[in-house]
Amino acid sequence: MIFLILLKAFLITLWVVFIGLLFLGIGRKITARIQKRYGPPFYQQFIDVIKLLAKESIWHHWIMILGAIMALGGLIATALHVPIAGILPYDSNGPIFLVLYLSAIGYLGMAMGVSASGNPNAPLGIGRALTLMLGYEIPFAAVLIIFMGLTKSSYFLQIAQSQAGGILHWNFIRYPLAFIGAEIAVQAMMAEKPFDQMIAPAEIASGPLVEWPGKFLGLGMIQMGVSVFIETAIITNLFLGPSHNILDFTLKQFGIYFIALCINAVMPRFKIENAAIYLWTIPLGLGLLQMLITFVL
Amino acid sequence: MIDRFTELKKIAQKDGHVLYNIFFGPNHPGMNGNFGYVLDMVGSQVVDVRLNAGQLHRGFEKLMEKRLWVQNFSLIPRVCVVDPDPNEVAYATTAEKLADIDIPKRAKYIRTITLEMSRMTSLLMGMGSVGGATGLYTIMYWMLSDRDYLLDMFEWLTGGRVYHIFNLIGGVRRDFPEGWIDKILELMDYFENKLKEYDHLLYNNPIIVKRLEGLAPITGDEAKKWGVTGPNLRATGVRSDIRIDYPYAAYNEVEVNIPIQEDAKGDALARAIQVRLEFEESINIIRKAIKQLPEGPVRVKIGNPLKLRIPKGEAYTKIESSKGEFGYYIVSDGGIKPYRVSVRGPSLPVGLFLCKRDLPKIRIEDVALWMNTYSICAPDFDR
Amino acid sequence: MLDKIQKDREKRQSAWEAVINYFRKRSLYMLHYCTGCGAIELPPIMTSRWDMERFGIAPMATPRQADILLVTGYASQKTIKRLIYTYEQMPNPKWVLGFGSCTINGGIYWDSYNVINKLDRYIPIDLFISGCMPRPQSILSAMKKLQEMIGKGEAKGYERYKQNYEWYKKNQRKLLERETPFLDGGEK
Amino acid sequence: MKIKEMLENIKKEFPYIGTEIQEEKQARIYVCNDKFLNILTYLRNEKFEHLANIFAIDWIDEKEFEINYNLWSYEYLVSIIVKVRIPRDKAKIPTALNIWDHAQIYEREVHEFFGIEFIGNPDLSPLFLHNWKDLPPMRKDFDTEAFSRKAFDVGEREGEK
Repeated sequence: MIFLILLKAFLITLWVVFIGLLFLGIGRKITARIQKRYGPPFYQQFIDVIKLLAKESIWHHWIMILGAIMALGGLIATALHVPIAGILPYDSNGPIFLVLYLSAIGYLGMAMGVSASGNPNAPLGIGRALTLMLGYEIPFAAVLIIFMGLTKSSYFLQIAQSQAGGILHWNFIRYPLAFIGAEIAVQAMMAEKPFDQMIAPAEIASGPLVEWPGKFLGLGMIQMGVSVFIETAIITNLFLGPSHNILDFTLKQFGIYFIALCINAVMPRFKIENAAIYLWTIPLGLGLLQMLITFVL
Repeated sequence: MIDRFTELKKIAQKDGHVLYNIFFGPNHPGMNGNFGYVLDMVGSQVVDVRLNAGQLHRGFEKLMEKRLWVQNFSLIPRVCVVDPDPNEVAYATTAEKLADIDIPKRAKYIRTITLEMSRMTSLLMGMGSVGGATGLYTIMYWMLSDRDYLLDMFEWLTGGRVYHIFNLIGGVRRDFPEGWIDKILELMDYFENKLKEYDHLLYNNPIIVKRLEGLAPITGDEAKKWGVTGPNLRATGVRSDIRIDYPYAAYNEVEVNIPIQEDAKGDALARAIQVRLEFEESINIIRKAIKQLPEGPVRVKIGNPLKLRIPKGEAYTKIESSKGEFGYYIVSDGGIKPYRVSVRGPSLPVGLFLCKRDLPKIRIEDVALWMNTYSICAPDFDR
Repeated sequence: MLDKIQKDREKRQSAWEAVINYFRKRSLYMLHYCTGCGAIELPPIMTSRWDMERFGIAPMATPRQADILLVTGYASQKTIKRLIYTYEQMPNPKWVLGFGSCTINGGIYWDSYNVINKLDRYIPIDLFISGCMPRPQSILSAMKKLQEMIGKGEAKGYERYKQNYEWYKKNQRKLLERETPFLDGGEK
Repeated sequence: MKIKEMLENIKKEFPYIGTEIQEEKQARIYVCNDKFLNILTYLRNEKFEHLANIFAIDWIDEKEFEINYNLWSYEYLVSIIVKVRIPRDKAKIPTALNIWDHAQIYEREVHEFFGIEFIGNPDLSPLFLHNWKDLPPMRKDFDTEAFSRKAFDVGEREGEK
């Protein structure tokens, strides 16, 4: 039995990494098209990752390696608890609290790893990332509370299944304000502009990635892909109804990512304090308003 | 803000551990050009700045003394890479003043048109880099690919994309090719339409406005005192333009309406918008110059250029480039080479000195923006 | 017997190299460092007309992440110091492209007191591009050529640097850590 | 005000200067060493507020350096260049830092390239050149080609692999 779970977890991890990198590659192509360019082929991200993993790596302290592995491990552990079209490695039903808790581990690992690199740009970036996390977790929690209150359950699977019965029952139609709030919060989660202060190249030279050579950068890219997967998967589960098969689910995920990309391409980035204030006003306000409409009126 | 800053500085002086250095440049992505600041930082606040200039120093002023008068035309465009034409015109005009050569009217108009085109390429790069520093890469890519159309026109006219080496002592190298004028008018219409798109994406973008507003403001009097010139000075509301005040080429005949903003605050937003207004004005100047374009030759005969001697004397010419006052002071001892050429670059007072006043009040995320809105061009002060 | 094992290992290694070289050539990260005027032609080849990202060449922010170092034009004494730092920071395998005639023999600045003349005395260059400045087409074709060379495993500048480390260091020290003036009568 | 009258006014104030008109909007003022700060201050108060740059000329035959202060008036739209000569072997001159702040950086540049000392300027450390041991490079007796041949080995390829 345990082997079955491990096999399932392994296959899901492969799928998550594959889809994450594919999304990043397609994302590069779409961004290029918005910028009136031809763009790289959609499989470019796979080539990049393989090349980076074969490259020489330099580390200054063993904590760097531990941090990188912990960051990726934390994110994959998160991904294993988000239902993909109802599929989970074991019957966890996608516990919301566990997912929120685990997703922070990724950043903490990253913080630990890059602080050991000794480059001053890296802690600056991590400081921004953690500030931003404070910014988006609160509006996101507000949105989650609505659905937890409605379904009386703290599991993604139940929330997804509660929307059964056609597109009109999907949450993004029934609770549009919450959807917009969550979209903005997810934009920040994926570190897409206007919330990419953490890796701002012109300001802090790519922040945490600054001292990551070769394999570290390769792991970092996989990590980015996985986090894109997780965040789109969460939104899909919350708002876009129950999915019948994995293709359906992936297409919905891509829809979410596509919106994020389009916003990303035409927005400059906020200053970090403006970003946090913005996240605490607009998306949180929308979430609270939705809560008011749903529960009081 | 100021109070917090002084407090931070005090902490930094007392405790060496909280203070750290960031090498902002030369290979920092926010830096355009091979130049660097060493920033002393506390947290994300800059408390002090040291200069790391000289990476682009090629000893131009020395090399020009070693080359013939005409040979120098291949050197001088390289003083400012993004806006090379003002250098050529400034050098040629000064030499013509010394040799008392009166160049044909058509040549003056051609110089005016190429100068404005060069200004447009540089302004496009300047506007785009504001987008680049804030992460709005789309506008940067659009502007740079539009800049290519102008470079194509340059290539058609002069044979070079970036360095044109088009001016000579006594005029310009060649007349407009057939069909060139129709094409450039077409291109001006294209840019006028494009400006609306740029406005939507860049200048009306609330985040850009929010980030630029109130960043590193400077008043008109201060700007004059610190040697700030050109668009940056006009952004403080001072009506000053060398094209009108001390005309060269055909600017005494072509009407120039200097764009001045109402209630100009002199902050980064005013500077960024000033660049956009200048771009619009350049389109108008090119149209007017083409309308008034006289017929005639484009060059006077100066004899064998390799044996060209300029009479003894010295003179100064200043040119309004896209970044400010570009000036060439040339001393001739009557020989076949200049005795001394001194270049006044527009970025030097800002990039090397004003930074000591402005940078220690802002944070790391605004350093690149500060540089881009002042349109600092490293090669012209390194020379 | 031992020979055979050795040979087998080499064979495996070269097969592995051949596979990995394909990925290396299809994905080149270029360091964002404008050393000279040639850098002005880099933005155009990133934009719509030429768009080098379709060949997998993308700009990167720091030397640690980069694969190719572009020396875009003349290198002054201060720049060569940065270039050496940058080059030694980059992880293997790494390649250097020399832009324009300034990197080949000093170009227009051949007699300048602050511009070095032959860049390949200080760091190993894999490919030179002629011209002042090189047009975007020639830069792009040089990139393709470099990709070809990487695919065949010919571009081995970084190994040359390792083998002739002493020689390179000697040249670098002669320039950067001099203690006496080069010319007579040089006192301040 | 015409440039001629303007120069006459200045001459009334400082009778010991020499003047020369280059063209309609450009003039030069020649002044001996120790008085030039007074003239610069006077011009600054007379609305010549923009210091475009400071540069030096090496008159090697006359064994003199000439320091030039390039001024511009936003009010009269006139450019005046103040020229001060100092002996080559005693290259020292008081700083203009108290009149224009950004004179500091120009003086630092002139110091580096000519070896002229500006008395009273707090920071004259090298800015552009790396580890420079030779003569200041912009002096006329510094041979840039010989330096380049010696330092960067122009033309020879022997000793390489």
